[in-house]
Amino acid sequence: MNSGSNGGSYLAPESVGKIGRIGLVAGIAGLVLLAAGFATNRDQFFRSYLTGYMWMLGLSAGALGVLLLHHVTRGAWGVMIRRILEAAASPRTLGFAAVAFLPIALGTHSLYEWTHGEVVAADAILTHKKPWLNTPAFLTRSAIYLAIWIVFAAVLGRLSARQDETGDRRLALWMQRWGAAGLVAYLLSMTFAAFDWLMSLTPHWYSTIYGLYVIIGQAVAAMALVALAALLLGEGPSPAVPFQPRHLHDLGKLLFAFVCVWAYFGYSQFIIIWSGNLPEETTFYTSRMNGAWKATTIALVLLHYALPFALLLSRDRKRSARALAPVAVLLLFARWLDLHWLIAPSFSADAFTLHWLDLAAPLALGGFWLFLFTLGLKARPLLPENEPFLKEALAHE
Amino acid sequence: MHGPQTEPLLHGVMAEFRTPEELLEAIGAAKAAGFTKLDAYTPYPIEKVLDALDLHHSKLPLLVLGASIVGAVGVFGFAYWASAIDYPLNIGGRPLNSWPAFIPATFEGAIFHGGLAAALGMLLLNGLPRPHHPVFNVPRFVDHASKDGYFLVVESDDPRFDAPSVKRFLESLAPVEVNEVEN
Amino acid sequence: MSSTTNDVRVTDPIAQPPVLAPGHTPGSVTERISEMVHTKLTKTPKWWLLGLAVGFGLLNLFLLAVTNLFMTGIGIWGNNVPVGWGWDIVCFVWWIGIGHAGTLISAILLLLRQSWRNSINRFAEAMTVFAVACAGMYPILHLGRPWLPYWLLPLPGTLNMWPNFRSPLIWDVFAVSTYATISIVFWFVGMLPDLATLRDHAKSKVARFAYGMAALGWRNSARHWANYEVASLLLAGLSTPLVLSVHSIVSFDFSVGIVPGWHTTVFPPYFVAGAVFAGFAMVLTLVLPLRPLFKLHDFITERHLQNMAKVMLTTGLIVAYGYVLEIWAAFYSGNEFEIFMVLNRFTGPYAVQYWLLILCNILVPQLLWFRQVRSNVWALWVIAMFINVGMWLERFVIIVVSLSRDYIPSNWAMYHGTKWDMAVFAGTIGLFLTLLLLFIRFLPALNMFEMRVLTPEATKAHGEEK
Amino acid sequence: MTPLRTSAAAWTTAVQVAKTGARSPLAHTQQHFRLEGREIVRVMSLPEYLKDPARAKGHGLPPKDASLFQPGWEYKENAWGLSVDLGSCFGCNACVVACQSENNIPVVGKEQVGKNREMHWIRVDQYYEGTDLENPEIHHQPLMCQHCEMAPCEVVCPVAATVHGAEGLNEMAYNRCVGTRYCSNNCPYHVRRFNFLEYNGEREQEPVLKMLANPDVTVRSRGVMEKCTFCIQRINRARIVAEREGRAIRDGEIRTACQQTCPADAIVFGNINDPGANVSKLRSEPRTYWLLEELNTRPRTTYLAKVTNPNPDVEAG
Repeated sequence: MNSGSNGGSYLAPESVGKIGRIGLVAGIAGLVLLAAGFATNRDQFFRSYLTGYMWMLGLSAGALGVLLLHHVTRGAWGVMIRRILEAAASPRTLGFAAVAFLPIALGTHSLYEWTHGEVVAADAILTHKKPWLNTPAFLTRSAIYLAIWIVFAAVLGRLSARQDETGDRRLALWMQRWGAAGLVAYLLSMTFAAFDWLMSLTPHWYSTIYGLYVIIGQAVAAMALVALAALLLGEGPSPAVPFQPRHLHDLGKLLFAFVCVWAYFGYSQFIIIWSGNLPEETTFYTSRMNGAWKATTIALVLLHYALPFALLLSRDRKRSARALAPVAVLLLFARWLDLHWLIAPSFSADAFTLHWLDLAAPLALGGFWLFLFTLGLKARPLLPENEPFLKEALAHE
Repeated sequence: MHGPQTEPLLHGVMAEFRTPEELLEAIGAAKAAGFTKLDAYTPYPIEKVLDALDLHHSKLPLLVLGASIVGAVGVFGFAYWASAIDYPLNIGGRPLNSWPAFIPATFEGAIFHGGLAAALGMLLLNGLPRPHHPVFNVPRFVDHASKDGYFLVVESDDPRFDAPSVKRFLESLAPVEVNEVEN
Repeated sequence: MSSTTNDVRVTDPIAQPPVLAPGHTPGSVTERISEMVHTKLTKTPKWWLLGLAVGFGLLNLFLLAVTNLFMTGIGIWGNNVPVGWGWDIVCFVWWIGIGHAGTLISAILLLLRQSWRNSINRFAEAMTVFAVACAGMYPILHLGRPWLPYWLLPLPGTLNMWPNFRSPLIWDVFAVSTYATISIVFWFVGMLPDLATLRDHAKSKVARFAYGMAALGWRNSARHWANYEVASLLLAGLSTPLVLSVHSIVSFDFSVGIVPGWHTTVFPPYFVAGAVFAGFAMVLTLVLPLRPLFKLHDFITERHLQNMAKVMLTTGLIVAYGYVLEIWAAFYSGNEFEIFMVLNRFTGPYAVQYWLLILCNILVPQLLWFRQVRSNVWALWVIAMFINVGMWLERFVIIVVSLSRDYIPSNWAMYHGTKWDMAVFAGTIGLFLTLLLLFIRFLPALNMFEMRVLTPEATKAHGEEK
Repeated sequence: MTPLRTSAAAWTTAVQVAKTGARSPLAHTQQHFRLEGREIVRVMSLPEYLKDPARAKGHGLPPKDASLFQPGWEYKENAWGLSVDLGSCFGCNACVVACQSENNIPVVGKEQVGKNREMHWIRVDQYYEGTDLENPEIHHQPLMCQHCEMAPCEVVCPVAATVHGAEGLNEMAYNRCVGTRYCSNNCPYHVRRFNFLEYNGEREQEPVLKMLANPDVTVRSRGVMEKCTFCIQRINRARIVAEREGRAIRDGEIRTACQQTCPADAIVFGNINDPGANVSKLRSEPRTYWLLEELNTRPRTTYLAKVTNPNPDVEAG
């Protein structure tokens, strides 16, 4: 796999470049498919694209959230994976996400019912929501969200780079401060992004935990990604990053915790709406619980919670990158399923839908994203050598 | 193994050390000398001592998992039976099998049983409660075992146990004190 | 942000105060802490006796109030028909929330391997147990027929009926009783080695016997420790979801109902955060005075205070997130009842309580962003008191203000707690204080064996940096 | 039609009012009289009604599939319902008194009323509307347990003391109630009443007073919840008679106490499964609406919106 020892310089192995090239090819192939889809079935294109976009964004945004959390808590667990997170949540990847948002911005009329003037005019509730749900405000807010993430990714990346150069110990403190501010900004912006981009697909329906549900899903995506990256970078006789079982155990525990919290948020929303049984809210679950999407719901619970939960209970599985990898792949698929479950029934409540574009979109966006991610991995040493806690993190048994 | 029907006169021979490092060295030496029935006494858990004595195979996690599953299945089963079979009632138009509402109690049932199993299982596996034990017959043990003393005991059911030679062996390790632990 | 002058003075900007003052050995830690218990009865400190007198006095007020309650009926309280729950449930939630910090410190921080928990976990766990005891009485006391609480348990009885598993109050029964049980178990298991220490160093026969029985024969054997460590981790692993579930289920008591102001999906995480927020405020409220009284500065260092302040700030921000979402969602929803609920909080007859709550829970805690504030014990104590009040007000606003003006305007009515409401609340404070004082006098209030782990001698042996 | 004397000139003699300095709290069962723009009482003018008779219906009941419980419960034989005509009710409160006597409802006195603990199972809400403070428009609305098919009160009771009967009544088992009061909190209509104290103590001790009580109705003790039962004792009596005679219960055979007393015949009770029943006919009137229909509680009690046709001369006067 990785040819040539890194000799403690923690440089990316060649396999990273290979993976990046695979991503690029996949991205181009996906793009061709997307173009074909755009030409033939425009409405479906936008729906599938939104799902793929949110899936891809989750990798970056989730990584940003976990990175911010690491800086705030200064936990040793985060030092080992900081560069992976920085590569996933870089101005490069998030900038790509900003560019990739353009089709959604152009497709609002196809995606969002509240952009239809005549529908809004005939509906008292939508008229009431007009000050919030209108195209200029939507686009402005979207730009702000993306800008916030890019700014924090850039600042943390810069601080991290400066730490590599100067070794100034005060930088750790600044990273903590930016981390605290960033965590607040990320939680708020992502909450409202989730409301705007996803929840407003069914503009009458609302749920206050929705933002947190989307956010924890992104955290799951990010940790699954990290687990796969740990396999890529930590394997072989002279691994690029010396991941010890103990480190992987921490990552596995974090992934396990996020999966549980995802289920907790999902169940909380469900039981409150189920018990209240208010028609204003039940619309979200009628098709998902009793109707055409019931099987999808069951599959989601199994694949996003029950199965990973059972698998991650094992201590041995958490301590090996090889054993973690299948769970991570499963969860990355479950992430897509979760988003499909959130988005697709808004357009087709009465029938289950799965279009080939639903797979082309994540292929295209994920492919390009992967390429950019590997560029990030190659850009700098894979461990922050001047991080004051690095020794502690490495020593960590 | 030991033949006699009556309890042996000695529980073992105990040596006290000043630091964890000395204790670790002593454990290493005792193992090298072929002793297998060893126990150490430390005022706080020391990972390396547990490693040296090979004590990392607790059955507790399995016990707790089992108890949690029993608790969850038990509570859900009961809620279902009580609500849908034994006394079916139309409550607010909700279905008899209101499974979403049974989940919180089910979850608590799992935690309740698992938690009790963890605590009781720990006591059971440790042979507690047992208010008295031969090691307490050593005065310095009582004074220091729960403060700052690190003790090693070669127990009398060790096949190579022979009080005088064990004593001599332990004394060679530069302990604070060596004592025979009477039963 | 802290000023640059501060940074200049500190040689290493990222250095943190130690979790244990330098110079301690396992022996010195043990002696210093067991001395708190092994002091002769006649040498009990005066402040302790005074505190116990106050606590015990209030406890008697509690008995008086409860006697009247049982004899006369809950009509002696202020509850009425739109506002079926008043001080009773406000105080229930307040107390149970306070308990959460203990479990958080002992369980979650154990899982996260945060060594700063070692000196405060025992105290916080005890606080949990006593707070849950206070909380646990309210659901019984608030019943119209408080002699029948066992009907909420799934017991076979002459009525041949079972509880309604669809009711969040039944979930509550399961959650609170599990929480009480597991908290006591966790607390006791955590104390076992320290009880053995007290047994070994007891100066009187009575004490040796009592601690000996309580210690169940613990003898610090490596075989014990092996199972013990596994059990601790398992209990922590179970307590973490437990503590989340308990306050989530308490939040379900409201959120599965359909009262505007109760029914919102963000309640579970927001209640959990509020509980931790309140719990840490209470830990600080108690620890800050105890630290000088028992001269515990070596064990409860500035690091602990800093960290607790940071946890309060974080959880306080999550609570603020909940407030923001509630308000935003009301306007976003276009639901007239939700919008009115928010406006009523802002400008209705209970607006004073609402704005006080914002002051106590949101505005004042923002001071914790400043390092100078976090390291000032007086400021910390005052902020903690604000939060204690604020979290009480939060539950008052959620419960009473929502109920007093909901769907049908003809129902709207005001609610006023009576002197008996206050007497019961004061009484539970008395119970809490009494139990707490007895605890710090007769049981190991600081975790001796885990403090030994923090000494240089132990960290050297441990190989693994904590 | 001649102009009536309006409340602008209600008195013919001048009266003088002077402050005495003394204070006395007023006990009132209702404290808020504005509708706050809510569609609790629905009123329309005659022209509005003629233009769109179903105007007051609003959205009507939410569709059955809005509920997450599928399939729902069915009530195959009798399904009791009540219709209240707001156009007829003029707020005389006779129903309140009738209900009080029929159902052994305690009279709690001024102090308890002052604490919002009156026990009436039915109450007549009053709302004032309009900008003319001197002469507002007044609406009356009798409110009692709505016997919701998907009752929010039942779900939250921990001991299943309030459940649904086979004929769709929301039933209260006093014996089982432990008094958490959650049902009252979660009832959007707040029509449940709680015995905060032993309100019937006096009645229980005095043999003469004991005889005051209706022997068909349980006297409730301290600490339990109670509410309108649709006069279940009368339903049961009719059922026994009908069973003895081997026939179905006839429409009009059961009259609730409030219905029996109402001088304006504003209240009608009956079997809504019987299309010929009076109550069914009223329910199919376009004026019919459900109170807080959007909560999907599916009440068995329905209201007929009020249609006004004021004499323009009176308006001007």
